Amino acid sequence: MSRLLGVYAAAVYAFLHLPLIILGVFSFNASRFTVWEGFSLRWYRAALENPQLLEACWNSLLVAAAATLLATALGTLCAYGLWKRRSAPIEAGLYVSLVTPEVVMGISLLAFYQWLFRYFDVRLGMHTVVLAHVTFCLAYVVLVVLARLRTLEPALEEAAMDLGATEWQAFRRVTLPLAGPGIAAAALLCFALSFDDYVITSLVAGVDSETLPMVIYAMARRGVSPVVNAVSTAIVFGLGVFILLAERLRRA
Amino acid sequence: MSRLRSWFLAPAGLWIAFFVAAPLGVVAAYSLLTRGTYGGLSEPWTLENYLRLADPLYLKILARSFWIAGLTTLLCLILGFPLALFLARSGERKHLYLALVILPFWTSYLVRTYAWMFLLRDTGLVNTLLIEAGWLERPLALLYNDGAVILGLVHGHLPYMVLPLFATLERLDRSLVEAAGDLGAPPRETFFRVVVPLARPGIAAGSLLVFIPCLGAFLTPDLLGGGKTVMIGNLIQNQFTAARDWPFGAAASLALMVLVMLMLGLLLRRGGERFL
Amino acid sequence: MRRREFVVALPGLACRSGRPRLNVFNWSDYVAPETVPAFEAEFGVRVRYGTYESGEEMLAKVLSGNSGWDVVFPSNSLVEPMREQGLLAPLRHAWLPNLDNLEEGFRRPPWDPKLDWCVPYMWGGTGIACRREVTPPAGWASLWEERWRGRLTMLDDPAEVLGACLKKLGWSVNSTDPVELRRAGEEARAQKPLLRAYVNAEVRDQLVAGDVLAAQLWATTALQAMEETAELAFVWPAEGFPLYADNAVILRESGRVELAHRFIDYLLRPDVAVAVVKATKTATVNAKAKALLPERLRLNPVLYPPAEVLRRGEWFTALPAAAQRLRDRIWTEIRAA
Amino acid sequence: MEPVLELRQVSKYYPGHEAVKELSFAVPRGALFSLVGPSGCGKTTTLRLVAGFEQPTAGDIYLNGVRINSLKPHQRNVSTVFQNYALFPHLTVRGNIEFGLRRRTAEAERRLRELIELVCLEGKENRRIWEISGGERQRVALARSLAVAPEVLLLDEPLSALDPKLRKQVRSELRSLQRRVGVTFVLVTHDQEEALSISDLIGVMNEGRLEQVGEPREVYERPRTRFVASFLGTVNWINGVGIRPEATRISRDRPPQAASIPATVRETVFLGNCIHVEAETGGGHVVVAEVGAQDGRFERGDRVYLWWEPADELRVSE
Repeated sequence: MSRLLGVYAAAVYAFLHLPLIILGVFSFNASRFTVWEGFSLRWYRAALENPQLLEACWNSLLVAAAATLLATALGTLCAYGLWKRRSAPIEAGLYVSLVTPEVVMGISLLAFYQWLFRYFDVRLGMHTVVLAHVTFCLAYVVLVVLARLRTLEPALEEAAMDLGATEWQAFRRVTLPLAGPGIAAAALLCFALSFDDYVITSLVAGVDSETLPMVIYAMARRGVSPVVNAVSTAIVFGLGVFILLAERLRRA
Repeated sequence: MSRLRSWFLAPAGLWIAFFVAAPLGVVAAYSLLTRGTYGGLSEPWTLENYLRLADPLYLKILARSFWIAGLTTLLCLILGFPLALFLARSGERKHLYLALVILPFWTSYLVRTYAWMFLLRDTGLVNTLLIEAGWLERPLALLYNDGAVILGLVHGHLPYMVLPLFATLERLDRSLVEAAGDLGAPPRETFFRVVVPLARPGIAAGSLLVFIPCLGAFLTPDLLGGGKTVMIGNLIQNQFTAARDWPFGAAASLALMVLVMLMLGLLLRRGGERFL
Repeated sequence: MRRREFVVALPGLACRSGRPRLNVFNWSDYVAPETVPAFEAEFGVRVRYGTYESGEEMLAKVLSGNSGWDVVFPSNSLVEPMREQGLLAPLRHAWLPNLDNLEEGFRRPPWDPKLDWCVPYMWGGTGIACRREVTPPAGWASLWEERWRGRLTMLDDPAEVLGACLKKLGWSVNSTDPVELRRAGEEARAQKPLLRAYVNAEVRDQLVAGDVLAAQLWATTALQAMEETAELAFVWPAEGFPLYADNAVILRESGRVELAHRFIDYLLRPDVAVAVVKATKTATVNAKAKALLPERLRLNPVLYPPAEVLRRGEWFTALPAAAQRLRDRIWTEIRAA
Repeated sequence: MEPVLELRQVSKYYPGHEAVKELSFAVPRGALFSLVGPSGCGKTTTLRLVAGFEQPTAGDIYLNGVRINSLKPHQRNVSTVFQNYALFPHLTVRGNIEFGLRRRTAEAERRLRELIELVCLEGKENRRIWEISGGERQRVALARSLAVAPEVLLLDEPLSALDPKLRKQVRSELRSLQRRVGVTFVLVTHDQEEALSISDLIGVMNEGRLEQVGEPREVYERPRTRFVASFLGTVNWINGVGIRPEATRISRDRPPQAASIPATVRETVFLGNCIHVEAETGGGHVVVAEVGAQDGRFERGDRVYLWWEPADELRVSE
């Protein structure tokens, strides 16, 4: 039974990973076709020489960093509030944002921005993308942090207040450090979600805010190109290193 | 009693009001307007956009989306359940194995979709290998069909299924399984009569997390389906671009939202696991 | 403290300023690599150059009147709708001395006869690209033949697909007649089982690789594929075919109208236009530039179809609301079939 | 002497549930006061009211004669040892103990050393909470609470998290610690033996009400209510009077000097230092008598006589 389970799990892992591994391997192929013609870095060079790609990569990093920061902060506070006592309207709002299909969320935000633009002199751009990303990340942060808070003993905060800490000090000195792993996990999740998003971003992006997924999408639309393989592999690798580093830092 | 709590909830509450509720309100308003001559919005206010949704054509697309999303969910469950069970029982190396499930989730969804395009096209790796092995003479049409769409969706959403399942199964007391075995239940029976019923909250949560995004998916059917498949997501997106019919797109969006919320409500009422 | 500074600095980073700048939103692959940098160097400005894959995607963005873009490139059929919605700024011909370089026909195009709102940039038509190893199709009607099963693609665009069907039936690509549109829809549905997919530029590689035998395709994309392999041919369908032109327009929201004019005028320079044609393999509207093109391009029947072929072409126009809605519904029906 | 802690007519109502009803008692300075009662009797709520985690619906709480109803937990000079200790898992032993010592002064450092010594945790200051034993955790919790020099230390079931063998030992340590530091302890427990053995004063609670307050001996021997009598130990109720098993005499022969009741032995339970004999009277009552392990053997079915000294009768109000 457990033997069989292991084999099955291995097969599912293969299904999950093989496509990406193959993609990675072929990014080092000298040929642009699926025939192996030897090791080459030409597609990486091509990617590095593409200023649009580099700019988009930078934009993506900026957006993801800003969205992660904001969403994690807001979401953590919100999770704390909900942990203390439930709040039906806020939970309903979070559920709505959690189950809104991406297209619908993107379009509703675009429509909202356009409505707002009639009254304020604002333009689509980096900030509209960041705001949108925070919006779809928020519910996930609350979800993850709240799950972590639920594993904590409620008496810990009482103990802190009992020992002379104010409510804020109890949060700052006890709950926040204890929720740390959950917050870190939520931040990583935010970063990944934001860095990955195409559908919503493409709808609310404006001048100066072309992100990496948008460029990859445009490239994929123009056909399978080894440059995309190279960029994708670099992203996978880069994010992998990022996660490892984050994990290290957390452990240390 | 807690003033801090109110301060903490306020920013997120305002954010939700501003960026979730208000946009949906704008969409709701749009859905009641009329399309202008060349697109755009104009008066009069009307319910016509909602009436148009009752068209058998759109119901058919809805049914099709349900079918594809449902099949994807089922496949994710079939692939994901044993994996989650394996994870829950893998003891020491649990974290490593878990990381291996999450890792592809960290890579761009677009990249994963693209990887399938790379593998499945006529001159892709699968066909190339099969031909070189002499099993095929002409490449199989693997790309641009419902199968490819479902494959892409399953690959993209599997972690959403595995994680909640794992969370439930991990909590599931091992001794219960042993007790069932002790009472003379064969492994198969233990699985279906003890493990599966106890894992129901996880199954419900995972299914929801897979089903809802799949229902509204539009990238995957677009890229892997070759435009031959329309799901609700494509229909909605099309209204805002090619068709330039924002009011109708808005009505379709809201209808989809209501449907999804109803499903969620039903699930929560039936005692599914709360996410929050 | 440092953390706080970082947060404050973030939005600032998004708008690093200095030199005046212009925001240009164009189709992907629609300028030469040096076009924009050369303009920046010559005028001492910065250009933010973004690209889009479909005209409707661009329109959805600029509809707000606050998109931030200055110059965009709508197809001829979108110029009228955009003007109608008040999105366009009127052009000042005084700032466009190079307008005289335009070919005769593009100085009075049907979609904007006095060039009050737009300057044509590039043009092209839709035909059939096919592999040389098969008997080339004579026209659209050949694309309903069984021999293509699974190795034929049509464009992922309602106007193009229904346009081809309408032409096959002998009607105008811009038909607004519900009966004609419905008949065209039936044709398209009859053809769907033969199709591999509805795709746009993606098909290029598949044509080159031989996965696809024939494809409804824009001449410019076909020519790009033909540059890569000699195994491809391009057919201008016998029944007639649609023509389109992409036009530079200045958005009303633009606060840099003069610089925008300078940019459009710059694109009208013969040397700039020649470089663009060489890089993109798209037909220019610029008569002086055309004269400067190497023979290989100037006499290429895919890029510049001969006059007797061109006569079969028909410009896309904007459809009235009812027809547009019907066309969209038929397109949805086709895809859902 | 003025009591350090006093509750006057304190009530706490939750929607649909009255947790504490008109509770009044006073705790003298330096005493070890135990609140004892079955689970759900409101004793933990009482503790939380004193600590400030809950607000009373009615009534007043005085600390050193000052009404503290409206003070927040961190403003009250009382400190709690929680049932599961609620030690901060992200801090070390030292970090936990010095949590309440606001400033890191030399004075604070000295106090910290003192406390660590007091609870015998020298050498374990830098251990993590999960690296120490249950008994040590309890001592950390005590030291942490004592660090803020509270007027009253509140202990919520301080021994329930320990395994039974350890409990007796820790219980006497707790008592001696209390004597040494001289801080007033208010302890909540459901274990009457624990309460009887270490307290100066015991308050017995039932269904939100305080049934009786007094010294351990007094409440055990002169319970005011039937509930108090039963809760603090086994009672044989015979014809309306209560007799503790240890006061119940049993013999094979009819005792000459007193009135006695004939009965039949139903079961004998060997408890090591004594034997419990369960005998059924003619009226169908089961009476338990405690006899020494050496005092004659009784077998099932033996016909016996039960009797007691009138002075041992418990007189309850109802």
